[in-house]
Amino acid sequence: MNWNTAVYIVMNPLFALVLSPLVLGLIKTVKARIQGRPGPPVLQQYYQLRKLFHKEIVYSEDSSFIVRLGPYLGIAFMLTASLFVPMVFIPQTGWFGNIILFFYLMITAKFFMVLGGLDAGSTFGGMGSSREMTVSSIIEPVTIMSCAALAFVLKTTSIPEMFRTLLAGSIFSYPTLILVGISLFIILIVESARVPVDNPETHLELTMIHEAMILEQSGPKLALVELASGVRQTVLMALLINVTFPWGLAGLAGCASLLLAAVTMAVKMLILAATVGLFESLLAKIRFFRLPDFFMIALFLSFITIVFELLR
Amino acid sequence: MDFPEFSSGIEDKEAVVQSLFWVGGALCLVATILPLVLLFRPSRLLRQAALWVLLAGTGAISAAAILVISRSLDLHLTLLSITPQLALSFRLDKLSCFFVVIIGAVSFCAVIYSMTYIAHYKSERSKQFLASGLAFFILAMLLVVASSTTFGFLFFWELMSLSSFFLVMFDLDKPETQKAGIFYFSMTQMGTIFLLASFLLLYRFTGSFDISAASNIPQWGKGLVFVSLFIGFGTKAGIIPFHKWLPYAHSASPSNVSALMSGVMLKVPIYGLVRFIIDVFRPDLWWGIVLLFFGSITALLGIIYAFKEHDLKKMLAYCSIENLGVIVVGLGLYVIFDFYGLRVQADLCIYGALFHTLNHALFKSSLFMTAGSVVQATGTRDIEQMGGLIKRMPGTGAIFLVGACAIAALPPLNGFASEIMIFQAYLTSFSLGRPILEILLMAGLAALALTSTLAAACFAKAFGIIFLARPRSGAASAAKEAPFAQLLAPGILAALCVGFGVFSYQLISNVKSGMPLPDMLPIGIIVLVLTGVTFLLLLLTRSPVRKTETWGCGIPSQTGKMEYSGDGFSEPIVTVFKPVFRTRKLSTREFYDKYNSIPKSSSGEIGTLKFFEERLYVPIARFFMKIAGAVSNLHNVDMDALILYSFIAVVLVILGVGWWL
Amino acid sequence: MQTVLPVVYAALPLVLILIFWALGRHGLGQDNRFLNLFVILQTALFLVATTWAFAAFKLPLGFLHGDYFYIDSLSLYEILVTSMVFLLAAVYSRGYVSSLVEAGELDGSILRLFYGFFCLLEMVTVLAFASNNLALLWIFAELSTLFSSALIVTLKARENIVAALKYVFVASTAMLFSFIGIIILFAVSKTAINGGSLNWTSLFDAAHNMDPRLFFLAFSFLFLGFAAKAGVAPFHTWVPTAYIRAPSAVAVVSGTVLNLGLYAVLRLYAIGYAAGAGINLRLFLFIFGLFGIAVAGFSMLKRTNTKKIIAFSGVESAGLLLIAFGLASATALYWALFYVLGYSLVKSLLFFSAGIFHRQYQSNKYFAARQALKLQPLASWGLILGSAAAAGTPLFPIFLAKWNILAVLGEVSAGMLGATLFFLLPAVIGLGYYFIRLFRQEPGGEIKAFRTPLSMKLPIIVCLTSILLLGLWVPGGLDNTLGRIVASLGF
Amino acid sequence: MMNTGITGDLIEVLFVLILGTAAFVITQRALRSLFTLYTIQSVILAAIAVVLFAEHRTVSLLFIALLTLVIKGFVIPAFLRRTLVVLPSKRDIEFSYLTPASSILLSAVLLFIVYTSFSNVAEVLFSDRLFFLGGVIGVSLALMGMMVIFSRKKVVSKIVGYLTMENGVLLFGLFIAEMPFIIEVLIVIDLFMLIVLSTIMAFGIDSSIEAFHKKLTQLGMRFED
Repeated sequence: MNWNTAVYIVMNPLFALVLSPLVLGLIKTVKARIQGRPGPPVLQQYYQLRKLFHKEIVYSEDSSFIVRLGPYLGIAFMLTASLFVPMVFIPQTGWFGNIILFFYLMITAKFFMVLGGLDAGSTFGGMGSSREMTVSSIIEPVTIMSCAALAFVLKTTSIPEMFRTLLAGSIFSYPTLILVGISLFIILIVESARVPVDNPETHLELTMIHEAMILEQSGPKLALVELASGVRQTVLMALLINVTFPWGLAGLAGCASLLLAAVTMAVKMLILAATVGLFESLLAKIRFFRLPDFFMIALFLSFITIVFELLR
Repeated sequence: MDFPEFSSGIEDKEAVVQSLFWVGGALCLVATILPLVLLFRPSRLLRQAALWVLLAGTGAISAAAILVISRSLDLHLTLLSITPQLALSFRLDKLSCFFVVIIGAVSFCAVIYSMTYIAHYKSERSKQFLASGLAFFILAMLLVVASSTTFGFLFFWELMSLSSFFLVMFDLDKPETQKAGIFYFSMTQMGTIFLLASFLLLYRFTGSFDISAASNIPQWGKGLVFVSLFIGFGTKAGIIPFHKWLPYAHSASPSNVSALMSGVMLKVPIYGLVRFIIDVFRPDLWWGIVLLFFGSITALLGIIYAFKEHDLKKMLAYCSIENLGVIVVGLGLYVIFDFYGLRVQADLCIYGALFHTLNHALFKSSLFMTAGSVVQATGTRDIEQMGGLIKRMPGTGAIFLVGACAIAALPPLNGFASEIMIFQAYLTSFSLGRPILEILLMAGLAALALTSTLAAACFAKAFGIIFLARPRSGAASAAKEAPFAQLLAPGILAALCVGFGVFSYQLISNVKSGMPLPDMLPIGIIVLVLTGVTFLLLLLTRSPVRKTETWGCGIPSQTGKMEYSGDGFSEPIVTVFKPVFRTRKLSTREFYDKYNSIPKSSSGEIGTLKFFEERLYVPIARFFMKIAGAVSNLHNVDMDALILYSFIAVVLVILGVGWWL
Repeated sequence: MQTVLPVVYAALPLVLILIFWALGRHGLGQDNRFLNLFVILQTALFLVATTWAFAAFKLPLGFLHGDYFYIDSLSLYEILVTSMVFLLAAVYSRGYVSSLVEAGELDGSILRLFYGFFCLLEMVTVLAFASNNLALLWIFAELSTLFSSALIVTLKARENIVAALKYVFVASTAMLFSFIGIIILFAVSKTAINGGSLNWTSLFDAAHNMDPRLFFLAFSFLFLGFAAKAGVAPFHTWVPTAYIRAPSAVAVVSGTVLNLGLYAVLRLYAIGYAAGAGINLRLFLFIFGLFGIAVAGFSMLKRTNTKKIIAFSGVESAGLLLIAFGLASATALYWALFYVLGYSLVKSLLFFSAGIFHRQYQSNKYFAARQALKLQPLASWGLILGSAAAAGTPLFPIFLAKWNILAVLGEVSAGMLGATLFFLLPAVIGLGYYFIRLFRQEPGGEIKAFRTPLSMKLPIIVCLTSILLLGLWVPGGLDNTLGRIVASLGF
Repeated sequence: MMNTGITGDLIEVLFVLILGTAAFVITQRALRSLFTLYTIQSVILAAIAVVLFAEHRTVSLLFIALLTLVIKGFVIPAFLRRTLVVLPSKRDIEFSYLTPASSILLSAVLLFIVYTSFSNVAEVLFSDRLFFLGGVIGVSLALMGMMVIFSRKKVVSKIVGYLTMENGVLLFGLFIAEMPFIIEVLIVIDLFMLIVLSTIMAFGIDSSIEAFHKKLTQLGMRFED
């Protein structure tokens, strides 16, 4: 393992970790502004985390080691997954980056969250877990199809390779990527539990999915869970950004270029976050059982991409 | 037996393998007979001795097979020539030994498991039968895959079917056994008939019973043999629509047997498919498409059915159907890619399918064993009656969790390690250049993706409902941890699941280098390190910990009844897949008067439509029974009619002969 | 030395009949164990003589100038099978008939008659196999109908009379057509042999001079009767009724009568094949064989009576054997003959076990058999393994035979193979379906176990052991004999 | 050679008579007349044998005629009549599957079928047309006997049907080939035993077991002796 990789391994997750509360905060702010409220400060999420880290942990008497272990595993798998999407620069070695493994690592993180939701025996947790699993099951074909579309367009299954290819060309050489981009955007919405799929703001029984599932988590454990969701969102956003607009990504690691790339990425990320916030504000929550229709759009687009690519 | 140094010549190794193989087989046979020796005075000692002998036997055979694989040997052995053409001959090459290892290793663990599991049956005599039947079943399976002739293959295949049939019928007291038995027997026999047909067709074209002799066959014959083989093997492997026996049989049989049936016996038809379709023949494109199509359907429907099931063992059985579907998808893709010369993808698929075969054997038998312990501890198979078991059976629960993660294809465990190979092949199929076929492949890909996350959902539910939260019944709260042997056996398998997952890249590279696969080892290390680091960091916060009741919206003391149930958990997905779970409503009303205005009685029933059973199996069975009824009625007559039959036959013969002359 | 055979085969039973007659109605004449001893003696002597003939004599043997009696390998093989089955049945009767007498189902005064017919049946069956003359064979076959129906009537029930009458009428009306066939064959033989002949040997030697068309005509008439004896559909109708009414020991020995019919068909087919009528005859046999398998298979799906399902299994194997004969191949014939041996043992095993069940439950219906595995373990396993064997499971001889016969069939015609397999399936499933239901009965209350005497267990054990042996090992002597038979029939 | 001359005409007349008796056997309801018809049929058969003897001078034909006359003309009918004593009903009025009229029609069809079936091999198998006709009538007679068996209810009438079949076979034998005499004898003996047995059993059908045994005693037949 050379220094390039070492830097990457440390830096990429850290970048996601640090940036994710900001992204979350920005989305909230954007939404608040559109609703005509001042909204919380952009940095509110950081305060939130600090507060949580100082609170006590409350466990249910009925819970087992699962609920205790879940958050660790969740964040660990999430951060591992974040290694797969270069956010600042593209490393040279290639043992990570497989797009399928990337998505499955995220599922693994989710799997332990779901078990955590079931552990306490609370009805809320059960309901949240059940819905989370449902949504993630039916979005999976879309996800894999988008992966396939990416692979078909860029002729590789490694995410860093994809980015490298993209950097070498221009968006005009891969027009179909716009379609994939829309798919990825939908996946992003779904995976980060946003309107119209989920409503992160409420704990109402009718709408809640993700938030209900983590209801029994508390204190630092909740912070870990929140962080993990944040990282998930950030990483997916990074993927979307780099697929549709990779420029600014550093090909090689040098101190200056790294800094530049990091800033560029952060800016792009914030723009996307604002878009997400806007998007969320424009749409109403979809009924739970209408979700498959919504996902079908993404599936269709990925499929169209593949067909396009095949006929080209 | 003395072991010559492995460094010596190849002949010595062959001799070692040979003697290990024979000794192992003989030990299994001894283990079959031993418990039955004193049938009328059953002795525990003999039974345990038999199990130890069986353990040694499976161990020896596995060792032989591993030796063959590691040294790339190719041995031909003959046990017995009934006549010169009908020999029970064996061929130990890499492929067959791969399956021998699977069977041997899983059986090894199953035998360990049985040591204490068998003890919970009441009747002494039935315990002896179970031990003996187990040994015979294992021996038969081992010899099927080792057979080098179609004759031997079918010979041991039938023995395998028969012995497993007896094992399924073992719990004769249970009413559902009859249904399971009838389904299993009929379907198995149907499968055997198709296999028989294809073997005999092969003989017609090649004039030989040798498996590897099937080279120059006319095209139509090849197709016919393929279809017949596919139905034959598909029936045994539980390929939808030939799957219906599987959930019944697996849930009715003792758990050590279901572990073997699901973990191992289902792999035997896979061996057959691989051997015949890929090793012996040069497959056509449409074979691949057929395999892919049925594999995808099987995988998807299998897991959807599994998800709805709340009988623990039935759920696992449906899940086996799903996994077998995945394996068949791999084989189908291999055929397609191989046909178009995409070497890398083809290799990915075939090795992926084989690896998944191994992996499924490991995690599924581990799951069945732990499930068996759970069923034994709670006395029910209904997961709605369970709950909270992880605190009562922590070992079992932990092992089940590993198995569940593996089967849910979560990295870095082995289930994912093999599924990714197939995904990888799908995703890199862009160089195929056949748009229509490609679109078909993408449909398959979507189905496979759905399958694998549904599996995750399914096992999240299974683990959550069985082991987490509060007990939902008295039996569950009184459950006790299983004895050591029943933890050891699935524990070994679970450890292998982790090992084969984390070291999958290294393992595969050993067999075939240059596969475009991710290395799971660093992933595993990173996850471990990150977990550790987070754990340590969190320790630093030194947050106080408090234990309290689960929040229940203000309800003071919640009971197990208020928890989210298994059916509740699966409800959303069931709703999404409404077309699959069609409900059947039956209502009948009777009236006193002919104008249907004064109701007399009415009855109604709503249930899930068991589509394949009610729309496919039952109509066919009914059709056959109708014919059978008609034919039987022809016999329930007086003498006049019998003479009339003879008379008609005589007149017809006279007519026919006159016409012929 | 050779004269020992006619002495044993023909004189011994007649002497026994005289002894029985002399014993009178009282005392020893009503003592089952005493009478049974004689029968065991006779059947054992038959078996010893036959085995000895195999070992010591150079076949073929001719008696009365070889015109009327003539024993070659095939005959001796069939005689061996027959006498084996009879010996087993005789031993079995020792306990079985006692139990019948105790239960009042068999009158003590009829015992002498019963055993007398038993001995006579063995005599005529063996003599039929030993006949060189077709007409003589016909007579003995008729007599065997007579004696076995007489054995059926010995049980005191009206249904037995009905069953016996069905047997007599179905079999003998068909046999009359056989006689027409004999007449035609005689006429045909006149074209080839000076003065005509009905001797197997002469017919076989002169076969190539016969007109194949005429032989076909003769064969088709001859077939009708022997098909009825062999239980070939649609002349099989007497088989199920006769078998369920007959006492198990009688049902077992009636099985040899089925072999008799098949034996005659085989001989005739061999001649026809030599005469060049092979193709026509093959079609003929295929049609009847397939029809038989189909009828039997579908009938087996709906059975509720143990003995009846065994009977239909016999009909099914008759169909399969016809197909095997029709193949006219050395391999198929070899295994068909092997099948005859194996199936005789399997069927005996099944009937012996069913007999114990009948003594236990006083019924042959499956739903009567409660707690069977507990009360009668040996008979239960006899039925289980026997039905597995009959269904053609490996480890048992029928699997080997079926495999080979079907392999040859596949070579001849793939379509025919498919059709046969299709119709074999319901038969196998029928067996399984029946026995699964039988052994999965609700246990019910306490049932008094029938104490099975050793004499009833012994034949079951012998049958089981021998079929397990034959399933894995074709003894050298058997292999030789079968090979010789096949060669002697000209295939 | 026999088509000309008186023997040929005579035989043709006898054929017609045989067919006539067969038709009556099919339709006759009174058991006693049924037996008489059978006797007549057997006597005609013997007559045919005698006529053939007159032409061919084969001694075995004479023996056959004699045997037929004795066994079928006297012994069997006598035995049957004796059984009639103990039968509760002396008439067999039920018919199954076929009414008498349709039976007659069917017989005609059968005759035609057998005729066409055999016509292909007639030249080879039969020495001339008359013999061919005899053979055809023989087989048809056998089939008609079978019709009697399945269309009549009483076992006794079934036995007559069987006997008719046997006559048909014999007729066929007379016209196709000269059989070794010993065989004929054996067949007749067999026939006799078969008839005795089935007659004995026939009583069992209509009565209880005790009554059956009693009736057997009346007839002087007991199983025991």
